Amino acid sequence: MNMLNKLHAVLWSGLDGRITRGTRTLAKRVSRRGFVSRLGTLLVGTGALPLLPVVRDAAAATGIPEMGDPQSCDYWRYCAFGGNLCSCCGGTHTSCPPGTELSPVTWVGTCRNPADGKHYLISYNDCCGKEPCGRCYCHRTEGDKPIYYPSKSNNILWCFGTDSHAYHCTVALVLSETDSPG
Amino acid sequence: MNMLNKLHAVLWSGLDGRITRGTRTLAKRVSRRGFVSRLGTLLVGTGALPLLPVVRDAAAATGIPEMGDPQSCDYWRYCAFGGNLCSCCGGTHTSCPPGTELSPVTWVGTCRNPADGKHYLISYNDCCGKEPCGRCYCHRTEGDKPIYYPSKSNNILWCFGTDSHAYHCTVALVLSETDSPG
Amino acid sequence: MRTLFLRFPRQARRGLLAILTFLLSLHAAGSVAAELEPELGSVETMETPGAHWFMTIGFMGGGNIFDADSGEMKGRVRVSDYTSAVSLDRDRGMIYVPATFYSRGTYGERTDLLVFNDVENLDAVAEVEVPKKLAVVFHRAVINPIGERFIGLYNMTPAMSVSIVDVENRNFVGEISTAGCGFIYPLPGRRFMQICGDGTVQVIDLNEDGEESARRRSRAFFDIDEDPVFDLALAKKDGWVLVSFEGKVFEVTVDGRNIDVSRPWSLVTEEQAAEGWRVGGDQPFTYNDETRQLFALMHQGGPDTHEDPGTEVWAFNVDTQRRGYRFELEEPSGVIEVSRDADPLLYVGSGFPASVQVRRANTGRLLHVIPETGLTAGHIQAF
Amino acid sequence: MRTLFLRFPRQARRGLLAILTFLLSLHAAGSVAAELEPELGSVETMETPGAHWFMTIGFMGGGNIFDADSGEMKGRVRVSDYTSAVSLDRDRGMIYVPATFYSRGTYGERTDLLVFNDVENLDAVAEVEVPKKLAVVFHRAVINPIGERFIGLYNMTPAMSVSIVDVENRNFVGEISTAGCGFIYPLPGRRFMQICGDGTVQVIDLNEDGEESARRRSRAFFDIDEDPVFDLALAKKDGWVLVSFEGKVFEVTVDGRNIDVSRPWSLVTEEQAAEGWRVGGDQPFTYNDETRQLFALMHQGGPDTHEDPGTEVWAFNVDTQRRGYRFELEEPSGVIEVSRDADPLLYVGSGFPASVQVRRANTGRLLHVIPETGLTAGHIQAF
Repeated sequence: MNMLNKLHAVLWSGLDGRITRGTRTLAKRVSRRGFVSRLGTLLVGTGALPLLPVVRDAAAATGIPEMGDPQSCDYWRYCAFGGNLCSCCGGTHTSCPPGTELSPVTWVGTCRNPADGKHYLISYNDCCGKEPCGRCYCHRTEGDKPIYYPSKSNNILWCFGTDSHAYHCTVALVLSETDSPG
Repeated sequence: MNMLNKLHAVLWSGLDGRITRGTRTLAKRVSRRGFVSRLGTLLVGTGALPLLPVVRDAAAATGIPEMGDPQSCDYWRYCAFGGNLCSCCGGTHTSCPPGTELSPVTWVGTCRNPADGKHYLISYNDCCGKEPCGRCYCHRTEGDKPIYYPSKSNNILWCFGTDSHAYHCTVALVLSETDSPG
Repeated sequence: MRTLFLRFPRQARRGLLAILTFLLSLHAAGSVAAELEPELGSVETMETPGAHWFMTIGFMGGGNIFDADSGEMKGRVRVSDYTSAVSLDRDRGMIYVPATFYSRGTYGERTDLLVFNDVENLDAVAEVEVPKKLAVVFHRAVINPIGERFIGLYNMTPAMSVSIVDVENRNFVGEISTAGCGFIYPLPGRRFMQICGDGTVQVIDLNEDGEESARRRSRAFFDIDEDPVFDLALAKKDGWVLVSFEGKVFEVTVDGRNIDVSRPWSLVTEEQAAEGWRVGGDQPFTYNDETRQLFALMHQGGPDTHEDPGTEVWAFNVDTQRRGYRFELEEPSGVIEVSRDADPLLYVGSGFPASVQVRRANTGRLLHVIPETGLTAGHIQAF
Repeated sequence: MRTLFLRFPRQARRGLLAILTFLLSLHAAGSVAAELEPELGSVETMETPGAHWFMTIGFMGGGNIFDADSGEMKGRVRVSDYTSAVSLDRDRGMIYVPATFYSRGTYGERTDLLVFNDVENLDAVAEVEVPKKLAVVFHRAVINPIGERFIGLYNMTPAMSVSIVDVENRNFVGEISTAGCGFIYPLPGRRFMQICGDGTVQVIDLNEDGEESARRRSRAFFDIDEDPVFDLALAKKDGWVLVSFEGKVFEVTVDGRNIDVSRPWSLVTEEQAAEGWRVGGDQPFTYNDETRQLFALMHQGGPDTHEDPGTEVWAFNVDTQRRGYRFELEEPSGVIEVSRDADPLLYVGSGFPASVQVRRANTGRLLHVIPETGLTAGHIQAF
């Protein structure tokens, strides 16, 4: 059990048994190389787990088949995610929380949808202009590249082209189907 | 064992045995009613404990007899202290760290000096103009009064009369001998 | 190097698709079967906060708004490093935020403001500059409405005063010196109460222009050295409930020009007091005037432990002046708050990172725990 | 109410005593036997950082400066929320800090600056405004000196460029577009290296006015998709050492117009690679050019785990290309740094709140642990 898992266990032990699922994502360090966390997103890993046993409706505007919980870091679209899940911050997996601004410039990942076995190109758009939401921190590095190759790097605050580059949270939009993991 | 003690134990267990002394001060909550902590001083309680077994020289300019470690929250002058000990932040118990400004307006406490058994009036001057130092958080409430009685309240950021009221840390100056605990 | 930036003008779907086509043509990672309409992001709006909504404010997470029924976060209102409370105006659809900014973060030029955030978009729509005197005390009662049109802001330099802002005309009205008395506890009409270091409370009336029109003091009913009242007062319809360090409960009722202070009763029996039981915490007690229930965080400790967190929650009825339930907390908590409606929820904050227990106030039963409400518990402000 | 504020003009001892007398006459809590000279507070100055000093920067604690020999904090240099590294200029006694501020904290008007802090007083003495393009990547190489007089600042909008500031004349010189290549890795003379997404490095020369005078690329020596080099490069006298995700070590040597890239060697044997051992972390490796030792945080994991923290520290000699010691960490760490002198100390950061282990670099022996270096480990910048 690593340090963050221990921390988590101590902090929430006994309070609510349901809060223990998802702890494995805690092993993911606080990152964007620490920058998002630096600005306050260190409420590590497992995120604001659902309080109620409802399956959230993640039906995409695109009409592609969906399964999974957009408030969980395990959700398939988040395979190259880095930051706070907007779905825990007053937004959804495709919409920014009130009063923030959707960044028009993004990094991308290629994720496999378990519902149809196909791969999709995912755009990770930061929602900008407020301090970090601080909930449901999620950091996955599938296909992540170094910073000098920005389009595939989630270690950058992608608040470009917005009024403020303060980072709040991130959404995951399906752009297109793609044949292979890129 | 309360939560913060547990946290401390988990975080530092095994790293360095010497770091365990002083943990009882952890029971003191992160405060100035949370404000100092809000601004970043939540590196709870026990503080940056001395790394070396030296007895620090706390000889006062006043020439009064002294004993104790000014980097420890237990040090006698800190009986009504609230904030970060400047002695852990690049200053001493009587001097501000470089680049900060000594607040000319303070709250006071009356503390008993164990070296001579006498009581002294202590002025707690905040050092201002930088973000909280974040080390050696110390909160003691002996004689502490509510905020509407400011001169005896350590729940106020006492950065008045300084260029900036950003809180960095606090020193403890002996003002005078006094006959009884006030 | 293959650049792969997506640049799409906001809400300009056509632009996006054009760029997307370009992008996909560049995307060397595999051929693309692009039949799909690409998803466009959007930005949510927020409904008017319900009776079971609250905001957490503290170290990090400052301004996060939650619906205690669903457990979901609804949004975040921007606060400054020095903001310790906000004021919700349901009628105007505004959240007023007192804020202090420096041009260089912690230094440089200081600006003190009341920022108007519209509830729907949780965005700043106006700001009124106020004297650079906003108090830096972490306390709920640094901001409150006074009457229908004014907001009071508590100043401390360390001289104590109150700035008045007209939220209808969006301008600064003036400053009222309140030497020796602190905070803004609103009363019916254009009137507010303050607690004073000499053991009294003070009531100040504003005229319709927001200027002071009357001021008077109660009798002295506590001694600052012997047993001061906490600086946290609890709202009732025609006054405020005060609690002393030793657990004495005073009801202050303001009726016309009369300030009545009730004979105190005690939260602790003599036996409990002998066992060391006392109130304590950062936000140590709370009150619902609909059900006349008072909830206190209790711990066992000596004098000067008025900020120690509670190990138990005790629930009282202020009419019968008797305790209902008590329960033990898994972890000590310094923060308790209750919703203001007739079917109240009780919020207990603790932890690092912090979470908030949502309980049925009538019974104390735990309904659920909202995780990640902030890094430290900070304060909970019921809406 | 008895007011008891101490107001003393800075360093004006007489004023203090006058007020103090007044104060003591008011102090009702007991009669006073005041023979004592009251203590006056003061403000420290800081010496020039030694070879064993470092700064932590991360979430909170940003800019805290420590002496690893004594374990004491020496002071704090002010940084902005978006600062990720600073540049120490021992000759001029300055610490240069790239900083971005908004007039309203997280919104409002943006200002990007290079702030000059004098080492002695750790206070801002000058600032140079630069284009509002400072990169928001948490990385050491966003700022570095170029030659004796210039500071390079890495921009990303997301277009990549470098702003040049003249620290002698304290003015902004200009901006150099560096499309496809990132960071500022200084080389002897007025010259710096960048790492490029096409698998090359780029070297740019400045003339004596700080303008670009030459630019050239190395051969392509890595593949961004197959096995990219980390964006963290390690300084050697005439070039930089690069490490790939799979642990290949390249030495880049720049000699006149020639950019030589060595044949790579590997941090892991085939057997270790088969066991899944690989480099990872936020600041995953470090290098001391005096002793030619490279230290890496190693963990067992699959592809794409290049940011996972290390469970062990491995120490290598880059001349023999062989490993010296290895040791296991109590808690995984993502941050390692070594001092730059001939008798180096090794710093390993971890924990929440964070602490830094100080170890003898030659042996790995733990000397002591510096607690409370920040809330999260963040980065460690050796001075």
